[in-house]
Amino acid sequence: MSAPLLSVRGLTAELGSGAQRVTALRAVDFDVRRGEITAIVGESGSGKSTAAMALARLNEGPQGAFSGEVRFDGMDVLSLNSRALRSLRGQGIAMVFQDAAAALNPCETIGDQIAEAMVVHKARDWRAARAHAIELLGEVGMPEPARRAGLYPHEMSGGQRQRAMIALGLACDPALLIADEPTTALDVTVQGQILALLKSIVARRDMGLILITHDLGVVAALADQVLVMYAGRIVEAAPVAEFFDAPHHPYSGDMITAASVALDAGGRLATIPGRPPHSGDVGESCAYAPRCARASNQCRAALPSLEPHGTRRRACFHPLDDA
Amino acid sequence: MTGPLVQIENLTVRYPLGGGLGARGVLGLAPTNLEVQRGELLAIVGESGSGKTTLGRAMLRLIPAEGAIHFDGTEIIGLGRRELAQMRSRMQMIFQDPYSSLNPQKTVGRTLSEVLAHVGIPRAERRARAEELLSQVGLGADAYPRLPRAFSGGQRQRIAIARALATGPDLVVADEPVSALDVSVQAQVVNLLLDLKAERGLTMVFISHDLGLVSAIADRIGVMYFGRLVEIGPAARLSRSPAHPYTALLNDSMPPPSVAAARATLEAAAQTGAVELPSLMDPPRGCPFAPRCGHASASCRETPPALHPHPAGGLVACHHPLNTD
Amino acid sequence: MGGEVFRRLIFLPVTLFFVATLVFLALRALPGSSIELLGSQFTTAGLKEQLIADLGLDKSIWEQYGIFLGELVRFDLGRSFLTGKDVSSMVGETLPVTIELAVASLVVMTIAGIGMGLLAGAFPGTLADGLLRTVSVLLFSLPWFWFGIVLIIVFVLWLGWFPAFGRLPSSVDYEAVTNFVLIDAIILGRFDLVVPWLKHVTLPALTVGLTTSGVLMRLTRVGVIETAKTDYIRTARMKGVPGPRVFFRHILRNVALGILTVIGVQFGAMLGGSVIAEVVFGYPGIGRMTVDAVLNRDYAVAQGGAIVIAAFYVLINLATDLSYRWADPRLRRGGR
Amino acid sequence: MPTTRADQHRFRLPTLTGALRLLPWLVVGLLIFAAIAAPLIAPYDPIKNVGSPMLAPFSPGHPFGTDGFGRDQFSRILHGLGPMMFVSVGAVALAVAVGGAVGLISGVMGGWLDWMIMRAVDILMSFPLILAAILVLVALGASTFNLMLAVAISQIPIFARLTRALAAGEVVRDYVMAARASGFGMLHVMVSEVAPNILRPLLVQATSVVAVAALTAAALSYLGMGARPPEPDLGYMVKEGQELIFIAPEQTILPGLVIAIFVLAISFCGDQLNEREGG
Repeated sequence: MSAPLLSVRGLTAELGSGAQRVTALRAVDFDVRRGEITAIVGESGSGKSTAAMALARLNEGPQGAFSGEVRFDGMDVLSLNSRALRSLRGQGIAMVFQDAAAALNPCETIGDQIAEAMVVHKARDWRAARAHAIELLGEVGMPEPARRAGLYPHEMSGGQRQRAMIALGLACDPALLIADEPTTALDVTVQGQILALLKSIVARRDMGLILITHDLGVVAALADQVLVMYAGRIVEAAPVAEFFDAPHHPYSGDMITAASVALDAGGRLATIPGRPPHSGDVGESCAYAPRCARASNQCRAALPSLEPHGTRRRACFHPLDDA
Repeated sequence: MTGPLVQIENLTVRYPLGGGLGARGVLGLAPTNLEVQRGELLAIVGESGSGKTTLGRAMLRLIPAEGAIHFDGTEIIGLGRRELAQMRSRMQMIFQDPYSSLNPQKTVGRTLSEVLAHVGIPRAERRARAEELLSQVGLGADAYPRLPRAFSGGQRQRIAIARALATGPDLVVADEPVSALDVSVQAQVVNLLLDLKAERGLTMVFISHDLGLVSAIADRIGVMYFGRLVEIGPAARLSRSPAHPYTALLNDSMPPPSVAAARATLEAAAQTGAVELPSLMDPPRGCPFAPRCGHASASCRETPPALHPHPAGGLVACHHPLNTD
Repeated sequence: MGGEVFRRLIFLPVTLFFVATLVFLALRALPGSSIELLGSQFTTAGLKEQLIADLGLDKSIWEQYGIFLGELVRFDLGRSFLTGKDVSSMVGETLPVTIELAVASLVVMTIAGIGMGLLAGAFPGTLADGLLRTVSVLLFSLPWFWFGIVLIIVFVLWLGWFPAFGRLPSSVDYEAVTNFVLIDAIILGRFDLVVPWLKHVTLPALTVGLTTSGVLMRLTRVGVIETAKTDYIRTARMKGVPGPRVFFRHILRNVALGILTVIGVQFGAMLGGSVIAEVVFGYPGIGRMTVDAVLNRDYAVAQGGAIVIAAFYVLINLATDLSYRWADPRLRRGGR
Repeated sequence: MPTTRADQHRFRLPTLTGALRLLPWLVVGLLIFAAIAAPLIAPYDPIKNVGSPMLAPFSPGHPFGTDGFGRDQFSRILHGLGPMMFVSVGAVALAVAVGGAVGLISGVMGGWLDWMIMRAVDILMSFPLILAAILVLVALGASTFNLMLAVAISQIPIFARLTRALAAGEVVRDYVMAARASGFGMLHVMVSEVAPNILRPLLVQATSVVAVAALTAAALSYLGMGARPPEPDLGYMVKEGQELIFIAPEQTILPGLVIAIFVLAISFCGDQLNEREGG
């Protein structure tokens, strides 16, 4: 097997300042290969978005510090200087944000926003860059791309804006695309179209895709690998078919049950008791223990580590395959 | 008394365009007829801009509307302010965003006791009643003196439910009550609503964008598109054999959490083009769904279909309904 | 957008009508007839009666109002009863003087305000930011008239760099054409007027411009900081756009829209500020003319001055609004 | 490289660090105390010639010297503080009360009433502030009380617009809809739901506007539209002193400096409140 495109080892993130400083991400390990879709799934505060932003060091600064290692295409991302980091952003790693309405500049046409990336990185002149922007808009399935390149974001529908956002990400042929909840803000009938688009792009361009989502349906439709995050850690990592067939971590199992939305014999939906912890809100024990039906004293006293088990990894003292 | 609890006739909402006086209006809700039966859970499903929230608010006369609404036999659109205030206690609403639906300056106790006072509960009993309501929605009496900001989204939604129940309503309209909540908390709040509905014999209108969720919990489902009710019928029938092509599209759009089924959904979605909602400013003459519809004929583009009975039950507004055999 | 412009233009005469009415009523309500105030100046009783008749003060207030409106519609602002001069021509002489001063003040305000705001906004939380913010509060808090006087004491009395009074030295003979010195200098080829005019306008313009720059500075600073936090700036950084380019191309362009509005609003406010500066520096503008007329109970002049100032103010606000609509693509094309 | 710093949220250095933040509050407190206690602590009658020479220099007997009429300048400044505060604080209080009520009604009721009120406000705001105040003073006659009224009237439309914007922002929130769904009337919505939620930002804004009001009032006094001489009035004292700048510049500098210090202190106080409100 080829070397992974992206390799993350022991990634830890501290966010906030002063008394509010929390560890939002703890010792996260994973790999992403070309042509492969990796889904990071979790609830709010699980650290999934923090992890995505950390890969491009977008949340770095006085309010955010990282440790560990992120290797992308042989580069040590966390120690790049600002010039190399700029070159990595856009050319190596691109990102599609959840709320395209806010993430696109309201005062610039779509075409120019896409073209700018090429002007900056590839020193193209504006005319050539704009022409290529129209091609990209066509590639992402934008109807009438030449006309729409001259529109402002507010003149488009939500689905079209998200397509434009994807075209923007593709402008400089990145090897890895990170999509942070790319369909959450969209209507269901549009969501499928955008997901199908992402899938076809990954196949056609042989890119890596990291998909951040809270929706297990989206994971099932798109992903090759699944990473489940809870309270800043990966609790289970598995190939997608095995994950849905037989989840090992009780949290994964509970989430899959809850997502299938069906009434039980008592006329009630399956639930997970309690609520997700705030990021950094956990100590040196299993963060899921307070909500877990299988929790023992061991779970409340010690932290299960993420151990390989066949084709997957899991962090649990009493995994579901243990019967 | 028998008959439906709510009977809506030609309920229509026009939103003013632009500011100022004498502005033109766009149709937020096309003339709609609908009955809500006593004790049922009727779900209204649609995407953003479908008019489902408008219908919910107009049904409770929270926004100006034309037409007629018979609530338990009393027509409420023509009701004066005082009589309407009397009726208000019998119909309540739960809102989508629990961060916006509770007054940030008022303690939970004050919010509840103001409502209790308004429906004539004597001062001496209010605190006990409020604490009883809190315990019914799964919160302790210690919630009473605290401000909304001390609570999580799920807890706030429980408080909002307690407020809605405080007036002792017959009808509760819940507008996307769980979509602002974390996935693992959503089911908890839905279960609470189902329990309270059963205990109190409530009639409930549950507005949602999630056909999968309401298929599981509702008795009947109404599907809205572009300000119009396009299909309504028993929940099981709608999810198994939808009659309106849009209902079918909604059904096929949500990838279920199983790999094979989700991939099939994605295949289907890849086939549909990037077509969007028609413009409110310039509504189409015929069926608003025709531009996206695989079954559309010339007549669909000319004449808007009216709701008519479907052989498998319910009503559908389509010239070429599915699953008629 | 076309409809909105149309609505604003329709609204313009209505506003001006109300403004004129309010001015009329305010001046009629003042205690004591203006004639009494001037009592001692009339030597014969006949002259006084004639003047009252001339001014129409013997008529009922409704009649006076009707005459006033009728004349206003014909752009006839009446005559000063102190000097007998036509008010329209007085306005023609003084309004350009005030506009000149306001434009000069605007230049000072814009350079100082935006300069400080960008600097502070680019480095928020630093010592420079703290100092600039303090300076902006300081400038904002100075009483304009007093700041003007202090400038006179320092630059005129102590340093002797600038003249203290008027718009041009009395020794210069100047036959006005447009009454705008710079325009006349070009038309008449009188470039010798430029330097003396600049010397005279500097202190009043600094007085008005610096005291108003504080507000602009703060809004520019906040605009820069808030814009830097937006998602689309994060997108620009994720595109790999270099820092300076993010600042100048993305942040500034979006902040510029807000700044434009503030400058427009402040330009209107400057007309008010000019009133004070004109009094302090003995500058022959419309503001001083109006204030003097009010103090002397010279109805027609006070009325004319107030209406013209208000009309000018309304027009500037309209122009600001329209240019904002034109500059912001969200409003220009298919806004909501 | 400006942006890298601008877009990363640096630790904020406060404008005035630590104890320095207390300074504006102390200054305001001191000035209020001096204004109230003026009759007790002022060494001389502010209106009468005290038998000293005109334009006497600073001395222990006359800390700020005497003015062109031989009156004790220190006593005149002390006695001028009260009217300045009465005018600026009174004007803002009045403007908040009237403008706030109008804006609240406009923002909550909406519809044609809102449209009418806001067009009226537009018209009132189409005067330059100072011109509006001058007209009011012309109509009412010059006095300290009328000065306060004039400044208040010029600020009413501003507060009406601000309150309306705040109220309109709250009215669309679901808790207002929830109150109406519970059967509460518009009066309850205005007083019990909306008002408490807009009070804080309104009062914070009002604090800053006291500074504007003080400046406007001082400018009007300077133009001779405030208190009638010989009553001590800081703005008019600057005017009187201006005529003496060639021989005694301190006559105009001192009273103006006192106005500036008051406004500056109020502005810094308002600034701190604003910062806290903004989070």
